[in-house]
This record gives sequence, structure tokens and C-alpha cells, in this order.
Amino acid sequence: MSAKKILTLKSRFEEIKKLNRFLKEFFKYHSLDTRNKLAIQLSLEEIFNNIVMYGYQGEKQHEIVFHFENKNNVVTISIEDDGISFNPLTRAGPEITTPLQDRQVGGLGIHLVRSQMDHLSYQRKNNKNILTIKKNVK
Amino acid sequence: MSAKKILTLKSRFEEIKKLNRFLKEFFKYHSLDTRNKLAIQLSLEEIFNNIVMYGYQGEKQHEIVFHFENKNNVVTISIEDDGISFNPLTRAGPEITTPLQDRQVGGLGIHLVRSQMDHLSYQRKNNKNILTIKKNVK
Amino acid sequence: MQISEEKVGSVLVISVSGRVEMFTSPRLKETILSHINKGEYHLLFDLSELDYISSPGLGVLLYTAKTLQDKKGKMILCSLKAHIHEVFKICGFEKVLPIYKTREEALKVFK
Amino acid sequence: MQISEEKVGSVLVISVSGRVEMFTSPRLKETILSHINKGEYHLLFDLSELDYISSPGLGVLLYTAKTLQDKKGKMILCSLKAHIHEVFKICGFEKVLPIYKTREEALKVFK
Ligand SMILES: Nc1ncnc2c1ncn2[C@@H]1O[C@H](COP(=O)(O)OP(=O)(O)O)[C@@H](O)[C@H]1O
Ligand SMILES: Nc1ncnc2c1ncn2[C@@H]1O[C@H](COP(=O)(O)OP(=O)(O)O)[C@@H](O)[C@H]1O
Repeated sequence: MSAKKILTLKSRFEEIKKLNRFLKEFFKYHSLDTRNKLAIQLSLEEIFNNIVMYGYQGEKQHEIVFHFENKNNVVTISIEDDGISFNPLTRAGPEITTPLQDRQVGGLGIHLVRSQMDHLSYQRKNNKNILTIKKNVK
Repeated sequence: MSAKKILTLKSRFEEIKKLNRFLKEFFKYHSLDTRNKLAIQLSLEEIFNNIVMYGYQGEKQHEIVFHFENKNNVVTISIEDDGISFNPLTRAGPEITTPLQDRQVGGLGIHLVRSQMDHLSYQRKNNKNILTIKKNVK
Repeated sequence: MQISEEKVGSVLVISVSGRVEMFTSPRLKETILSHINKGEYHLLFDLSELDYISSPGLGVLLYTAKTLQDKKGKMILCSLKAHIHEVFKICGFEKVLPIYKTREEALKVFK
Repeated sequence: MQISEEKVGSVLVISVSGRVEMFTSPRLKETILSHINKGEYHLLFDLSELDYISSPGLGVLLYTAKTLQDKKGKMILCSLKAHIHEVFKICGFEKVLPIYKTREEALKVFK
């Protein structure tokens, strides 16, 4: 079974609500289990919030486009934005083994995405960041 | 010549205005030059904003105490707060030599303090962060 | 997100249910900090009904843990759903925050 | 902080004077971005009257530089006071942002 869907959000934090409504339908339609649902939703929230916060620094009228596909038990989602170039694959991970005293609060978003997805790829094309994430949902 | 002064601010970003008024007097009294004035003011602004933002995460009723002293042409300022423990001396510096494309926006505050001051020391005492900075103003 | 509190001996049990994300986490932070400011330094978070948590919520828990460590208090989590436990593991929270299976086990640790 | 703009050929010269810090930098960002959104991709910042800049302001300049690089535009700074230049050096801005002594020299680079 394959199914493609597109969702377009404005670069405002409130738009996450539309993403959540969309995901609810998508998860139901494809009957994903709790673990996969959480992994996908959490990753998309982190990616979306980062784009709004850092990619556009509060500029609200930009568009972020999500392409969804579920094929042979692999959910593939690509996220396109025209914020400043940013490749999350090249970032060093956070210090998650430091003692509490010295541990920084924050810096977990990208790590959560990388840890929960089975595959990530990034390209900059036509002045856009295109991040593609894949999750094996069998 | 020696002179000690104490300034107490609440943990709110707006309080920086009081710091600036205080510094204006202090700089005038000790006739510091532009370079030293900027170094001290910038360092204190970065330290103060970080305490409010990260140390208290927006809690507004805490107090941050600044002790000023100018002795033998060394300005010594200690900053006391009871926010979460944080030792700025142990932090790695930001990547300031990366190409623009890969450079992160932000992460400059502590680096600015360390680069502009002649001496920094930190201790955690009585549940307080005590950061002491020194600037040679001869 | 719903928050409810219950005092068990010297321990304040804070139950957090539903979704903790960017829009709800500020309220969680305020609630927790108001308890700490009133002198509650022994906090047990019962997360049996927590369905979702993203980085702003994880930040609140880490900040609380740091605050309590500074005050020589104690913070423990219990009853996490499997998929939430997974998220905490990924973030390395197990290293800095004790996590127990049941509320009973967790309460014993404060004794 | 005061901002004033002047078009010189294809270049938009933005003069920023006074103090750029947490409270004033959002206005600087909005002004710059509104010009970029109108298609101004050649920006010269005349900083001859800039007295003070702290990290939120430095962040705005870095963000602008990244945005213009993405759009194949050009951003140049000129006429910095010595103590401001020092701050830019400390932040490694010289490596990513061309800095010229005078407006005339800087304008030539856009030709
Ligand atoms: N879309 C983006 N555009 C530009 N920079 C980004 C983007 N996403 C993340 N970043 C950078 O990566 C850093 C780490 O992001 P993350 O792991 O989500 O943690 P946090 O947001 O808590 O810092 C951010 O602080 C930011 O500098
Ligand atoms: N007073 C503080 N308490 C806790 N953490 C702090 C404090 N000051 C700074 N930090 C941590 O150090 C990091 C670096 O601070 P800084 O160099 O000022 O850059 P930025 O604020 O842009 O991240 C912050 O992101 C934060 O995690």
C-alpha cells in the first residue's frame, strides 16, 4: 500500500496544531502503533519548532512543506523550508552522559530525531533545506 | 584609590536598565576609557541575561547581586545568583572559525566575557553561583 | 496536560498526564517551581498517564532536577509508559534521574 | 538605536547607530528582513555611529549574513569604531563578514 500526502504550514509555532491533527488521521489510516506514532510525531515537532525558531527567527509568513509517504512499511517524510541553510546531520550530539551538575538544559531536539528515525538525509536545493526522514514501521 | 559598590537586580531582563545607569556613574567616577567601558558593560550584560534566561528560566523574583571594586587599576566585579549551578569556565568555546554556511547563530556570550576580561573565577557557595571577573583598566 | 499533587509523608507526588510540549510546559514549570519555592524539595513525578513529551518538557524536568540537586533535594520519576521511557533513555535521563517502575518502590527511596 | 537607509546604485546602505542589544535588536532584525523580503540582496552596513552591540545584535548580523549567502547576495560592514571592531574580531566575524574601513572602499566591492 502506498499513499502520498502533502501538508503545508506557516512558520508559526501555533501551526503545530495542524500538524497534530494531520498526524492523527495519518496514524489512524495506516494503523501505526504507539511507539512509531510517538517517534514520528516527536521528530516532526522538534524539526518544525527548530525551523520556526532558528531557520526563520520569528518571521511568520514563510511556508514549510511536509511530504508524507507510507510504502512497504516505511514511512518517509520530507520537510522543505526556505529558512537559513542548516544540515542537522553534521551536528555533534549533546553531552548526554555528563553529570547533572554540568549538564546543559536543552540541545536535545536533533538528537531525538536522529535516535528515533531509521534514516535521515539532507540536501540544500533551490534555496531550500530538504530534510528526509524514514521510519521502519513494520 | 579603592571604592566598593553593591548593586542588586531582580531576575528580569528589564533590570539591565538599572545596571546601565549604575555603570554610567561608575565609569564616570573612575574615568575609564571607551574600550574598558565596553568590555565591562558587554560582559555584565551577557552574564546577567544568561542568569535570567537559563539560571532562572524566567522566574522573576530572584535577586542577582553585583559587587564592584576598583583597586590599583583593576576593576573586580563579582556576580552572585542562586539560579541553577553553572560554571562558565568549564564550557568549550563556540566554533568561531567555521565557514558561514555551517556556523551556528548564537553561543557567543560566554566567549565574549572570557575574551574581554583579564581574569575569571567561579565558585558555588551557599547554594549560590559566584562569578568573579577582573579587568585591568590601566 | 493535567497536573495533580498529593502529599505522601514528606514527599510531594506530582502526577502529570497528557501531553507536555511547547505550549503546556511553561505551566508545568511554574507549578513545579512554586512548590519548590514553598520548600518542597522531595518530588516524585508519577508519569503513568503521560502520553507525550517533547524537548521543552524534557528541559523543564532537567531544570527541576538541577535546581533540586543544588538544594540537596531529591527528584524521582515513576511509572513511565514504555514509549516515554524510551525517550528518557535517548536523552540520557537515566543517568541523572532515578526512574522506578511503581510509585510504591519510588516512595521507599525517600525514606 | 537608530536605523537609516539609503540606496546607492544597487546597494542598500543601512546605517545603524547607538546601542544594539536585547531590546533593540528585534527592530533591527525586522527592518533588515523586510528589505531582504523586498529583494534587496546587496547590503552595506555603515556602523560608524554604532556605540554598543551585544550578542542578540551579533546574532542578527550573523543570521542576515547566512540568509544573504543562501540567496547569493552580499553583505559588507564598514566604518566600525575600534572597540566595536574588537568585538567582531573576538566573535570571528572577520572570517565570515567582509569589514572595510570606509564606505567608499566597501561600495567598490559591490561593483
Ligand atoms: N532549522 C534550523 N536552522 C538553523 N539552525 C538550527 C535549526 N535547527 C537547529 N538549529 C541549531 O541547532 C541547535 C540544536 O538544536 P536542538 O538539538 O533542537 O536543541 P536546542 O533547540 O535546544 O538548542 C540549535 O540551538 C540551533 O543552533
Ligand atoms: N547562568 C547560566 N545558567 C545555566 N546555564 C547557562 C548560564 N549561562 C549560560 N548557560 C549555558 O551556556 C550556553 C552558552 O551561553 P552563551 O555563550 O551566552 O550563548 P547562548 O546564550 O547564545 O547559547 C547557554 O546556551 C546555556 O546552555
